Amino acid sequence: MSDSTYLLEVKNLCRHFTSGRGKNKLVVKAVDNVSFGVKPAETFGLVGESGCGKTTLGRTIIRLYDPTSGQVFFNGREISGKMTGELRRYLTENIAMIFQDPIESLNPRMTVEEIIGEGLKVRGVKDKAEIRRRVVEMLKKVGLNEEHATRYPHEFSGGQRQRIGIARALIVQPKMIIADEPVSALDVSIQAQVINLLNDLKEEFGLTILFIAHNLSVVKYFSDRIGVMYYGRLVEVARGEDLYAKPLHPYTRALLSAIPEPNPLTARNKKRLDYDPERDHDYSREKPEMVEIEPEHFVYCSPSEAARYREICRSAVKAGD
Amino acid sequence: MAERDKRDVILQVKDLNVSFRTYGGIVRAVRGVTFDLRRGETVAIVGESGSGKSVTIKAIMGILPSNATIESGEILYGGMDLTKLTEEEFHNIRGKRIGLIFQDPLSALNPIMKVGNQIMEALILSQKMSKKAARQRALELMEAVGIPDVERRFNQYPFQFSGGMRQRIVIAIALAGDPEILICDEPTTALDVTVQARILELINKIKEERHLSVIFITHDLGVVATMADRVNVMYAGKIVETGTSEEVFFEPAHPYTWALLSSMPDLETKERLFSIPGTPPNMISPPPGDAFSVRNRYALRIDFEKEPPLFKITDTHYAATWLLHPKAPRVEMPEALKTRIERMRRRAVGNE
Amino acid sequence: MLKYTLRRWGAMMLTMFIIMSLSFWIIRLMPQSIFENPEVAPEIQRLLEAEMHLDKPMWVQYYYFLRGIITERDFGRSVKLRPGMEVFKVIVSRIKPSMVLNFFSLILAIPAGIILGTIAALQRNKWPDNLISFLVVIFISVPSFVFGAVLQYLFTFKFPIFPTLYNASASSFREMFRSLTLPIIALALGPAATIARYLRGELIETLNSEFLLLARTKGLTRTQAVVRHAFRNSLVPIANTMIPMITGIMGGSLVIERIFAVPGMGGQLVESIVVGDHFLTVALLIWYSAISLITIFIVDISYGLIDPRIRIGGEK
Amino acid sequence: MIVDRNNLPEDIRDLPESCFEIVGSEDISDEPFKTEAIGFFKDAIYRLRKNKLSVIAFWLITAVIISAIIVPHLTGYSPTAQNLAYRNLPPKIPGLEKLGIADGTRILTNRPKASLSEFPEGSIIQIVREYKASNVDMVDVKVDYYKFVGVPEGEYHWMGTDYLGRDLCTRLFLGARISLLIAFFAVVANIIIGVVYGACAGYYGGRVDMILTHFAEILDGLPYLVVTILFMLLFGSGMFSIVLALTVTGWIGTARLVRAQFYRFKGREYVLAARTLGVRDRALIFRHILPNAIGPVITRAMISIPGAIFSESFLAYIGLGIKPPNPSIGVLLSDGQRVLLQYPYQTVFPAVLISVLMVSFNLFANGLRDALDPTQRGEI
Amino acid sequence: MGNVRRSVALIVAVIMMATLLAACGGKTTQQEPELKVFRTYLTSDCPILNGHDSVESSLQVPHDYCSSPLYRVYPNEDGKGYHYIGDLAEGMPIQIDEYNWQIKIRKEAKWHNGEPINADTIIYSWKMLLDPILANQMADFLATGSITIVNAREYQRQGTENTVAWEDVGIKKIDDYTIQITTAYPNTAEEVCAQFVDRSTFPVYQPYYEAGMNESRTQTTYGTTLDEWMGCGPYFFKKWEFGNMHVYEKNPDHWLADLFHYDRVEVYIVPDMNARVQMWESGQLDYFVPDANTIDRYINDPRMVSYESLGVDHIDINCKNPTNPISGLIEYRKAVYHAIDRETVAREIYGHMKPTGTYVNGQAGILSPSGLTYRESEYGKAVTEMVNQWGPYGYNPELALDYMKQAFAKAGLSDNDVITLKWICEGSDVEAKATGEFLMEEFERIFEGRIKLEVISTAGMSATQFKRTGDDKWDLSPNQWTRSLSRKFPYMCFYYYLSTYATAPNNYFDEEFDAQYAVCDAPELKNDYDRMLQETKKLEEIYLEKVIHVPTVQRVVYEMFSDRVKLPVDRYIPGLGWGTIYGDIVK
Repeated sequence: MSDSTYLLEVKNLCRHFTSGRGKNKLVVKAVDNVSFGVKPAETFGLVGESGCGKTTLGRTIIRLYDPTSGQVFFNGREISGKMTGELRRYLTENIAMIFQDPIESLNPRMTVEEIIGEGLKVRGVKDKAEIRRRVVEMLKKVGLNEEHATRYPHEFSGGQRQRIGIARALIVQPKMIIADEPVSALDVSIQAQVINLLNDLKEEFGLTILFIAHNLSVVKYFSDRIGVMYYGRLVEVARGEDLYAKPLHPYTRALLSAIPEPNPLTARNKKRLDYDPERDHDYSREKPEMVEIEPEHFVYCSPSEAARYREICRSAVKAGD
Repeated sequence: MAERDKRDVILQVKDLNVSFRTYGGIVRAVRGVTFDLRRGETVAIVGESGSGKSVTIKAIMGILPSNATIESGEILYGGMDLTKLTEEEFHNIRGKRIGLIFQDPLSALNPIMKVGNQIMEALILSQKMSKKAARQRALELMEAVGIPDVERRFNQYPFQFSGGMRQRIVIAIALAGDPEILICDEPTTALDVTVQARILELINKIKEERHLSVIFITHDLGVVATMADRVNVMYAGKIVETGTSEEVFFEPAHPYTWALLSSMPDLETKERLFSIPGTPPNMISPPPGDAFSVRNRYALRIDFEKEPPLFKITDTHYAATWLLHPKAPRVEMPEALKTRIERMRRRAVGNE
Repeated sequence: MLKYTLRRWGAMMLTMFIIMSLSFWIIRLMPQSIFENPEVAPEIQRLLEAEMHLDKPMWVQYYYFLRGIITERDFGRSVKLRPGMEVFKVIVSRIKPSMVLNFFSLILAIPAGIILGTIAALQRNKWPDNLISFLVVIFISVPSFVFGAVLQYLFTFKFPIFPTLYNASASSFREMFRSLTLPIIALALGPAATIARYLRGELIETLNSEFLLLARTKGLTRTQAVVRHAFRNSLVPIANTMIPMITGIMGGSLVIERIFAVPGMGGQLVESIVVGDHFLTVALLIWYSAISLITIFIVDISYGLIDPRIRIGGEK
Repeated sequence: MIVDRNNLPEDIRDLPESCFEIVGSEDISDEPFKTEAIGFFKDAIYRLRKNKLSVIAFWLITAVIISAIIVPHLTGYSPTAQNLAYRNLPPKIPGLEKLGIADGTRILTNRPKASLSEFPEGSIIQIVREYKASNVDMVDVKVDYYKFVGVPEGEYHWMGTDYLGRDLCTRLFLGARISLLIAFFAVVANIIIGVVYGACAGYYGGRVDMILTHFAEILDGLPYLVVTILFMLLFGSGMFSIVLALTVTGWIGTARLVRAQFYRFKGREYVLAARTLGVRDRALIFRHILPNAIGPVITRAMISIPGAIFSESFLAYIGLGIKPPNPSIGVLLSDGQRVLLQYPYQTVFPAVLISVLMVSFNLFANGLRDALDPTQRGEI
Repeated sequence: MGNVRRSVALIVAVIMMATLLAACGGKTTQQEPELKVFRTYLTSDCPILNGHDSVESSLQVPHDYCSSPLYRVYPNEDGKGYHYIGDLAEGMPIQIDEYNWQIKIRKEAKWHNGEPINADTIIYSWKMLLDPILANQMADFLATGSITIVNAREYQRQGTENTVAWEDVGIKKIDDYTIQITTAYPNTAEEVCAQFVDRSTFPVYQPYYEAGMNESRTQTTYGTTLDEWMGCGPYFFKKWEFGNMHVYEKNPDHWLADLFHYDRVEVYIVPDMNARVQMWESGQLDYFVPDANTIDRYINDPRMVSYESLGVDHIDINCKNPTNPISGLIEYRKAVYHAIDRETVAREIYGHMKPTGTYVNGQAGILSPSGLTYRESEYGKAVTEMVNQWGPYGYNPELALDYMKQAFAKAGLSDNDVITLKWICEGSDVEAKATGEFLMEEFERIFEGRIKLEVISTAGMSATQFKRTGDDKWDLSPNQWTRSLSRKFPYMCFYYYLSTYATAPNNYFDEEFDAQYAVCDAPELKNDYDRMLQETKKLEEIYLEKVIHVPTVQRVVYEMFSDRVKLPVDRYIPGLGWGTIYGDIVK
């Protein structure tokens, strides 16, 4: 059963891709036994390198992919079961998605109005004027204006397109947004625009956001809690500050250490940590699992590692004192 | 500029103007870029996509696409003006004197050729090495750029390598001709953070070992801070601010630099981000005056009329903004940026 | 690579089998009887039919048909075009000129197309490109039988440089080849143009690719870069045009053969269909299918050779 | 330009104070667009129009189509009206005839010199060659063939007449009409089948795709010309069966292309986005994937139109053409090829027309391909 | 891998160079310039060299040159007629009694491999030709040609029944070099000779014939390749490049070698008319037959010679088309008969052929003792006269319309009804197709819109086969059947339209017609030529009255010989033609 404190709860979710047959069968465990929960009005950041499965995870939740096993609950209702029309409706009414590539994610053959209004149409809004009104309203919210509604995506710059993408997701007033790398394809000067906009909208609509990105700084800035993924697994989940202050899993530490700091005085002397699962873990005797080291700070580790991590936390607290 | 410095300059770009013919009209991609590269230093060029930084280095390498023309300017290297060289003459420079590392290592490597051969090729064809010697050298290079198990890797194809490894191959190729200048065109943009860190380390290491001069192009200020001795900030085909890393990061003078520095959150950012409104200008008809003026909340009236000159702030620090004019009102950098710089300074001190 | 090859081979054999079956059924369903001889007494007719298993149900015929082909290359005997002759022999007797014609057309078309396409791509939008593009369009658009007839008129009649007809009894290969020059040219023009057109497009794309830039920044000259990098890469998609091209050449040869009196397979196929020589038709159909399948096979394999991603990917 | 703040050049130093007023505002919104809103197809057309060759090709095609519609009515001859007395007349065009081109003359070969006196008065223009054969004086003589057979003054056949004395110009354009119709129907049929087939294979993927693809592959292994011939035999000649025959294997290429396009586009983020919005399969296929995937399909259709005309002419050549008395370009070409030596114009005109059509369709298709290529969007 | 690529590139380069060299290489010098070479052509190659089972007339060419019949026709000294000479036979046949003839085989006769030819060889060949199981298509030529051999036909047609033994057939070996033939009717020596000039009666080489035989002895591969065929004629069959050319070279040891003057004969297979014209025009051929499209070019050429052929083109009428309500009516047939403008069809569409409203061809009877053809006789003329009374060659639009109206009335159709007639012709038959197109307009006009003609080409099968696929598939079909025996017995033209003929090309049969044919065919008339003509006239009248089918065009053969060929005769001789094979090459 699901925990009522979570709006979205993912339990032991797996998504495997298989290719080939028989002896050639190749299984890629894109998402492997991942569990976490997102509280209402919370932003949950998911961070990891390309290919770690974070995008697959997002897409599996919103059922672009069918889960191989495991469950996903939304508002207490399982949304990972058999796909029915009713479930599809439930999903689309509650969860919307923002995509990474501002060029790729808008249909070049449709006007902005058509793109944004499509969600309404699917929901059975037939009145053209009504659609128009709401599209314009949404456009204004994302900083565009009425005149933009009749335009085609190619006329817009990257940032504008991403804002259109956001408008498309929000027009159906979902409870939750899955934002899949919404800023990583944007220019530096535009990223801030979009992040600020998302932040504003989050406030305004009281949105719950699953924020997927590879840039730890952005995730940290934007999210309340962060999950770190490594090769299909969630290795650490913590509140943003905790994660930054007390990274426990060696991969999280490596990730943090690799972020180039925009500070010429420190950047060069920065000590980079390497992560090598073979070297850093010994799981031959003990099986790792998600362990809550501190309140709301989970790490994927074996019992002995857990003990060590607890120790680190304690000493950190002491040092902080 | 000091005399000593001048002697050390090995590459000088002077008032470079490059434009493209396109369907829509003439795109003025680079408009009067001037900078120099000194021996053993790393110069970074920072800017968004479309700011003209890649075009600048393509002009230096002589690999501009056919619809581009160098309108004016000079690129002085070793007593030659590279803009005037014939294709023939350029062969003696490309690869041998100047190496280039690309942004996307996947598309930069020939997908159907063994990586070893791709490295060897340059050695054999342009340096007339024997096949055996070239192979030996290629293996050394691969080792030098940190590729394990070189003998096996030598005979593999690009698609069998990970992104970081591919970039190492590209670096090895760039080093094959033993150049004195290495140009890196966003070499880590397509890579993951951890891999990026390693590649940056590698480039720095190679630079030290081989006494290379590096031109480093990126849009990531974090990378700039890691790599650059001096920084040129480009916007709309112009260098709007230039200075040493410390100067640009701690005493930025141009509003665009301010915006850049403060628009990205770092791990400690909590305050609302400083965002640059609007969109970059259309380079077919760049706005008169300061191209940044329309997006600049500190824009002066003259910004819309007249291009600002590069005001000298210190011997090494220049910025093209009318705000530096004595008559201009004194404008402080945004509060958010101030706190961030303050924090950075503290951190630096703390680290020491 | 071996596994990849074997898999392709297996797929080809399966397709071949299905094609054999298909052609058998199609032909047998045609509204024509196999024998057409009013003078023959009915019981003799039955005797003859029994010998060819034609008196048995279709499925049994089908069995004999397949067994014959697979075990002893027995496609039956021709009944109309070469009465009594084994179909297999008929085909063998016709292979040589057809193969010479088709093979050399291909041999001529591929390098010619490649050269033209390369020149056009390198001289993009300059006059050589325009000239080549113009020729390419002409070659693609005019049917080969018109070319054949015009070439014959020009070079054997107006300016008698070549013999009018194929000279099968020539004393030397050279002499025979000379008599095939015109049909070869007539057949090669279209495919050469097709290749040139594709190659031009591909090369232009490759010339703009980043790895070509890298090649040049390595210090390769433009020519070196093009030859070593652009070329082979452009060949990958070109291989795709080979399949329709080969069937195109074979199709064209069926008309050209007639004009130049080349006793090849093409003419035989049309004749056999027209007079209803079923065994021959089926065999020729199979033969033609085999050629195109083998082409597809070769193209697939050469993909593997050219592109390691396929070759090595196939091993995984 | 580098200036020292402490030592400014005059023109800069002396700028009026008013220049240095801050006018930038906190609230900078996106610039409104200066240009008209351009839809994708409008944009494509715009880019198409930039390509001069394509425009010329387009007008040529249009011209041929219009000619095919109206010329048979303009010539004053019925395409089937015969006049056996005026068979195989050479072309004669008013105006041009004075220049010596298309003047209705013909060289009659192998005539005994003695027979010249029997030629109609004024029909002999020039004796081209005199020689002896079997001890008889022979001549090749250039005659005004219209006078020779007694065509009344003022009657013109622009492209001459055929073996039944039918006006070739009328027939050629009627033939063009029929050929274009055949090509059009064949291509439309191919596109429809190909798109549906390819869309199914590409969109649903997996097992469906595997089965469909294998089936297409097998069909493709059969040489298309042979299959076409077999079908023609099965269904007899005529427009319908030609179209059918051209469709048997013709759709495979389109299907393959559409399948590849679907594979390419179905994973596109905007398709995924539409899926997350709950858009149904049908709308996904027809609103999101197909319009984007259709560019190469249209291009292919354009290229396959001349291909179909080409195949039709091949079928005609081996006697499987359209039913008489209607001509098609292919029928005219194959009729013409038979008498290429005697009446070359009977081949030349259809050959020129088919070439013009093919060239135009090819060039137009090239232009279309470039114009419809989404990567070139906005590159104006 | 690199090496492979390089070597492939090398090979390609070499091949291209070779192509270039070969293409640029000039003409090779003509070898052996003194040889007398006769260059002729066939439009399609002989499918097989076994004369027994192939109806293709192209077989006659290699047989005439490379094989020897019992008798040959040879031009007379004066060049105005011909006589028979023995080839394999020694002298003319010897008459034993009224019905029996003996033929002596030349002692020196031998195969090209040196093996002797004797009576056994000939008898074996004929036995095989008549073999009931082999069911050879040409068997009739031996059984019932100009003479009828006793029981031959019965033996051949018996199938597996074994009712007639070979011993009963009128072919007997007397000694190693003598064969006796028993005929059903009294004959002349010429008639006996005439029987043995056709390719089907040429000897076959037993070892190969047997070796090629299949188990059930239903088929032999004899003659499918040169290796499975043996010649014995004045020329060696040197080369057979199938579909491309034949080369025959003179056999100096042949017993008739003196009669043949060419050193070498080259037969090109040229299916394409344009190629033929080009070869003729550029002097690569010594012999050329223009077609309807090319005839205009040569019609006034003095080298052109012509003669009426045995063939009369006609239109078969389907009388049993269930979808055509008037198909069974005689008025309909008459209407069609009178609606054809034969002059235009023959002259313009067929190209300088002769129109005809009657069926017996112009050569019929030419080999009769009097040399008088039926058409030239008073009887034939009378029929022609009758036809011309209707209109030129029977063409009379008013009459046609009248008949058609009657037919419509009889079938209960109104004047507004339209009947579509299907005109069936082979796609390759250009003239038939053009005639169809021509009649399409004509019928529309003559029948005032009542009749529409639809031209259907039966590509993929012969028109005969097509018609057999169903009576509802066709109405009219142009056709041409020739029976060479009509040269002697004019009435035999009608042979194919008897109800007794198994695969009659049309499906209208008439008892009166059958009966009259039997009258003509009576043995006693064979020796009473005048009566035969008289009865033939009656037969033709019935034919026209009932409109068994519709004659249209009397084919004329146009031929040309190059100046370098000297022919043994100076005019066309029926039964011999131009004696081409005895010609000579002059400078």
